[in-house]
Amino acid sequence: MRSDFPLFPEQASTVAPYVDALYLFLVGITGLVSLLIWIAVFYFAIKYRRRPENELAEEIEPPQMLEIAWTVIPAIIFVGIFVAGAWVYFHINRVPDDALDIYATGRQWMWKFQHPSGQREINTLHVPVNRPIRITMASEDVIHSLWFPVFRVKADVLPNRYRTMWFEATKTGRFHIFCAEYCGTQHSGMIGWVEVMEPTAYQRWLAGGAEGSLASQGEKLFQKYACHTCHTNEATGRGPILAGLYGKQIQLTNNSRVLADDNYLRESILNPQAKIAAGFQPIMPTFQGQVNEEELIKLLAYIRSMPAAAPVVAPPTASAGPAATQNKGTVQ
Amino acid sequence: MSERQGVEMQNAECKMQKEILHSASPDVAGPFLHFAFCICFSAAGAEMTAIEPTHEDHHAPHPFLQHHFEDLGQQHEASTLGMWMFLATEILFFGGVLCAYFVYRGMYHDAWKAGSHHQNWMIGTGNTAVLIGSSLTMALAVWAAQLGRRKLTVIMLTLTLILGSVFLGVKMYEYSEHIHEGLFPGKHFTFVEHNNPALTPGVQLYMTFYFALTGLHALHMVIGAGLLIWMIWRAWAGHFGPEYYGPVEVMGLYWHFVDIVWIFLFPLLYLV
Amino acid sequence: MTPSTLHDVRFIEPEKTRNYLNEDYGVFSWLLTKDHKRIGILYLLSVTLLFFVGGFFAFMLRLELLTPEGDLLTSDTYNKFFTLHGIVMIFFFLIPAIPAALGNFILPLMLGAKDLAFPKINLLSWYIYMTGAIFGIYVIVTGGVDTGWTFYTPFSTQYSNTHVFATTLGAFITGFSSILTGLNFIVTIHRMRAPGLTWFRLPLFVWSMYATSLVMLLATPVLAITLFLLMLERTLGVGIFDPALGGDPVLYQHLFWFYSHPAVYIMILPAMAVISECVAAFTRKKIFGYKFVAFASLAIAFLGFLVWAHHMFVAGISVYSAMIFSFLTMLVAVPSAIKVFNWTATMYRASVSWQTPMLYVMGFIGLFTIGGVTGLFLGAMGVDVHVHDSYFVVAHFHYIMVGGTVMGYLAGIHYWWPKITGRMYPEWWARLSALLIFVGFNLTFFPQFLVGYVGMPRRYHAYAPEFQVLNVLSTAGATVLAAGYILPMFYLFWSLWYGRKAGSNPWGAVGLEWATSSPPPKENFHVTPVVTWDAYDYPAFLKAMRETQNV
Amino acid sequence: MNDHHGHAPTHHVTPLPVYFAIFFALMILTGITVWISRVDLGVMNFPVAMAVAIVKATLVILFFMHLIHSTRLTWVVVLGSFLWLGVLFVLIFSDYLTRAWVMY
Ligand code: HEA
Ligand code: HEA
Ligand code: HEC
Ligand code: CUA
Ligand SMILES: [Cu+2]
Repeated sequence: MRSDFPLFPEQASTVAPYVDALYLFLVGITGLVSLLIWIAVFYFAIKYRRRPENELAEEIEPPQMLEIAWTVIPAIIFVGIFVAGAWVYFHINRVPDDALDIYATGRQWMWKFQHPSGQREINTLHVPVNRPIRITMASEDVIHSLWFPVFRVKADVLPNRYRTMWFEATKTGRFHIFCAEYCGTQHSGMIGWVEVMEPTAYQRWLAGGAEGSLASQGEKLFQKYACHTCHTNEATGRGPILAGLYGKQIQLTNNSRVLADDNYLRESILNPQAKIAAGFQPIMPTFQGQVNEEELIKLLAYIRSMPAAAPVVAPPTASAGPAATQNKGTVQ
Repeated sequence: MSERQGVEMQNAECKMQKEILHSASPDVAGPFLHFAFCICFSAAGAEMTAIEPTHEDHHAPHPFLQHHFEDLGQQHEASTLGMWMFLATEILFFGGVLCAYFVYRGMYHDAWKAGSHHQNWMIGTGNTAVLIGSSLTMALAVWAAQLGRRKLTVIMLTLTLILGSVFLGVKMYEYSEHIHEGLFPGKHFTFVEHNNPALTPGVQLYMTFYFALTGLHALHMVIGAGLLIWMIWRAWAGHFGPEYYGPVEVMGLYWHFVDIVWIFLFPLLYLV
Repeated sequence: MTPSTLHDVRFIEPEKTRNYLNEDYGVFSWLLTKDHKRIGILYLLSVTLLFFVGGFFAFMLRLELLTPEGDLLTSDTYNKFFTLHGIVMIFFFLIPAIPAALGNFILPLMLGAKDLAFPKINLLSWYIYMTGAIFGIYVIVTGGVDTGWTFYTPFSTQYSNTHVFATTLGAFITGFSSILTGLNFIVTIHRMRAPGLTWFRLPLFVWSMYATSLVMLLATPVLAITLFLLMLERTLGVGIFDPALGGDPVLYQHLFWFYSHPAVYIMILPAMAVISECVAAFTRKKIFGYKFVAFASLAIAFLGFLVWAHHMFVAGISVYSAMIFSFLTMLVAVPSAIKVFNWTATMYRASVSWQTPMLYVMGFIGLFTIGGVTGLFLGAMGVDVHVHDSYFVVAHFHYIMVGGTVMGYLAGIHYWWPKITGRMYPEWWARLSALLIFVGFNLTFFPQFLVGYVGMPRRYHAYAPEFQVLNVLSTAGATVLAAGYILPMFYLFWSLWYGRKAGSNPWGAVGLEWATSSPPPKENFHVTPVVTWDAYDYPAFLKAMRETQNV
Repeated sequence: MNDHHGHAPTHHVTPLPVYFAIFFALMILTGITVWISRVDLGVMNFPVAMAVAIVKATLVILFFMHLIHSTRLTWVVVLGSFLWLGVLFVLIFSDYLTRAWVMY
């Protein structure tokens, strides 16, 4: 048996202190109240134990005030707990604007990570310290859940849908990654390590052998799958111009509008018939089954990276819409 | 074995036979699930409609008063309340699928429109009228039973049964058409075919909900028809009168409820 | 049927030899019985059997977790075992345990009724339950199922190749048994109360059962339809919840938890019902704040329906929706708090007897409080993001379900044992097992809070080595706990023959169930009781008792 | 209290014309739903169809199922079960309708 074992996880992210503070606050307050209850129970049980002289209990009229007090006071405490919990939750979900993008794909039973510069890795994730990281993720099969205990963050990874989570590591070192949602036989083997590095070390690590950035790999795929035959940079193309599309509001044929976020792009590629951009025919073929999750990520990286500048005649789709909401964390 | 025990055993056996007789519920047999459903529902119906002629009764003023009730009023109220409660569970049962239906309707709005074009709204309208008609005859049956008009009760119940069967027959016809067109969900019904505009994933979901909802509804109709046959028999045998008509009333509650479900399904599935 | 006076109803002890147990003989007199008491016993036997089946799986889980490596069981076996453990314990043990076994027996007695409103439905519900359980057993025997008790899609519909269909069908079928039980109870409570038994004279047991029944009635159909859709999806290959075919797996979770969160109150409310009875009986006092406790039950039943998505804070629901659910989660804790405070206050200036049921009551209050307040941790979203699907959650629900409900169940069994069988259990042995259970329980599950917060995920067959110490403690505790649970099997069985004869009211408790002989006669009462007193009216009762004895 | 003891079911007998009137109302409403679905009301089509269905269901419950002459308890059961259904719908849609909201 090991003699050294942790009773508390390391704090290695900016949100961890908040979570721990909330946790300890809860331990304190509920511990206190619980303790009072146990003491009362034992004290009464002993003091008023049945003896010949108290065979018959004393009847006392319950004071109404007392009932109201122990209804209202816990209610106030509980609502306080809610507020604190919601505040921390908000913090956990609100992605900072300058976050570094990393992509994760879950599958039975491994984690695959892709860095914008093109590095791929499996079951290990290298990240720089003191830099907000946003992870965009999807699953190739069942639901998984990406958990970094030392960062106190976790999010379910869903098939066919992108979700994001973020953290900012505050300590260098090597920490656990777990899959927290049951996903089949090797669920407990779907684990890995996150390596938090100094920024310089991270840069060095990145420099080591990638096949070009994600966007440039995506550009190759764009050629390979012949997307460019329809999606040209001219308004006369058969498909909409994709440059500058990301983050815009898109007008659809059925009169509604959608935000062109990751999930929309994903759907447009895998299931183009679902939402048809106004002014176009539903001729785009599906790429379901041809493009896998990782390639999809590359394509998206490429589409996101397309400069918005070139064509002045914006596609009829991308007319209005607020300034790019690109970096605001969308609620997924 | 003592003599008393022997008698006791005989009693038990005799009771068992009666029990079996009484629990035999007039349902249409079917695949297992269907069967389980039927047992569950019609036996529940049997209890609430309180069929058991009392045998171990010491103070029975009425042949259909069960021994653990004080009087017919209590028994009547217990069985109607029981049926209303049961319908409450039914509301949530259908509510669950409907909720899923609404979620996907929101997601696949266009597909839902496309899907509903597979339905023939004229047949649907006709069938709705048939079902509302059966509700009327059911209500009239209760009315007749309340007034103790035996023949009229039987006639009205029979009409209800006939109209219900017509509804089911038409539904059958619609199903066979859909199956013919390859719209019945199954393994062939896959995502890959989605470039067929008639069968995009959304339309597939629509058809799935169509069959799930109408199938569950039809199942309830079948059970209702079983209960009706039995009610007709009881009405024929002259069990009901102003004093005691609870079973018909409870039967009516069930039948009207099934009608209400259809009132919602019709616009949701045919007239999206 | 002449109504009797307060006097003779409560103190009459007719030396009748005939009772519901010896009225009829033979297997069929049991299998075809419509007597709620016998049906209660059928349930008692079946749920207890399934508790040990579930306990066996738990024990194997703990043995596997003794070491970090997955050495005792293969990962597939482990996955099947925790799934079967969860399914058996929840669907086949805990949900029917108190309502269908003890509730069935006691409720009509408490109401002064001859039976439940629909005796045949009552029997039917047991058969439905058994049919479901047979599917469960079939699955266990033929190779198991590995989805977790929550059956999350798309794993359960597309990826698992175990017996998902048979299992969900089993759960689906059992669902109808709890619907029918709930329906029966509600109608009985509304329509079959003895003359004079007004709502505010009802024992709190009845209030709590009423609330439980409401939940059973209104939540279970949604589970039924959800499992129905799941089975449909699995057999026909359609995409209702499968994202690859256009469905939304999160919708499955919504529908599942719409049932399963209220279901946790199906599990705890009956235990609270037992606790209220026992607290009153063993302190000889009216429950402090009777009306508050009564309405707290209804409040739990209602509010319990509004909080389900607190199981889904990290599952991909909208942040705004999560806030609503978190807020409502805090509200549902208030009525539980009210109950705990009132039980504790009842002991103030009481006459506390240390008999076994009271020991369980004290255990319940302590452990339920821990389980409940850790529920607040989980309801606070910021903490839940970290501890969701970790052993912290496992510890939370075992504290409530084992520390709370199973303790309540045992309290109830001991409390009503003399009524059910006419014999007393051996007090000393019972106290010993209560102690073993309390100690073993805490040793098993307290370490799990710690290991969960440190970061051990649940449903893990093998785990990181630094979690080992706490897991060893937990396994050790489970051994003690097992001993504590096996012991009552022996002494209760023993007491059937050698236990002291109980008499109609061994505890000197108020309540109509104690106003008839033990075991009760076939139709419960020798004379129809007319109620003229409030629940737990101990002062009047004891005074009257003294008088009768003096006469 | 025991409001049930000692009386046989002397229930209200609804006069026949009421039944027929309700029947015709239901038929007409069915016609209206079908007609509405043929004309384009834009986003209003669906709410109108549902409103008509709700009216029809209400009529059936009140008159065919005799709710209008039933005890308070029955009213509570009926309204209660729709309330619960409402809880299911409202809270599930509280998720789906706010998912796309952007967080600042
Ligand atoms: C009987 C069963 C039962 C009961 C009664 C409860 C009761 C509660 N549960 Fe629990 N719960 C489960 C069984 C139960 N739970 C199960 C089985 C799971 C896991 C399912 C799975 O994923 O497999 C679960 C999971 C679970 C989660 C999800 C965790 C996750 O997966 O991330 C949450 C989150 O909010 C939660 C919260 C609560 C709350 C707030 C209560 C409240 O009702 C508790 C209220 C009680 C009290 C609060 C104690 C009494 C109060 C006092 C003594 C007052 C004193 C305190 C103060 C004033 C501070 N539970
Ligand atoms: C009523 C509900 C209930 C009850 C009573 C219990 C009782 C126990 N549970 Fe259970 N548990 C659940 C409901 C319950 N559990 C649920 C719902 C889950 C989640 C499942 C899922 O994730 O899907 C779970 C999961 C769960 C896990 C987590 C598994 C994982 O996530 O990997 C563990 C681990 O320790 C555990 C342990 C125990 C123990 C030690 C007991 C003990 O209290 C049991 C003690 C009883 C005995 C030990 C029986 C005594 C008899 C014998 C020992 C004889 C057997 C014969 C031989 C050994 C030959 N349970
Ligand atoms: C046969 C021509 C064709 C090909 C090949 C094609 N597309 Fe399209 N694409 C279209 C048309 C037409 C539309 C607009 C109609 C619609 O929304 O489906 C479109 C829409 C889109 C949109 C949504 C844009 C918007 O404004 O709504 C994206 C993103 C997209 N395509 C990406 C791709 C990618 C990536 C590929 C290659 C893997 C690809 N397309 C290949 C024709 C094509
Ligand atoms: Cu992936 Cu668990
Ligand atoms: Cu919950």
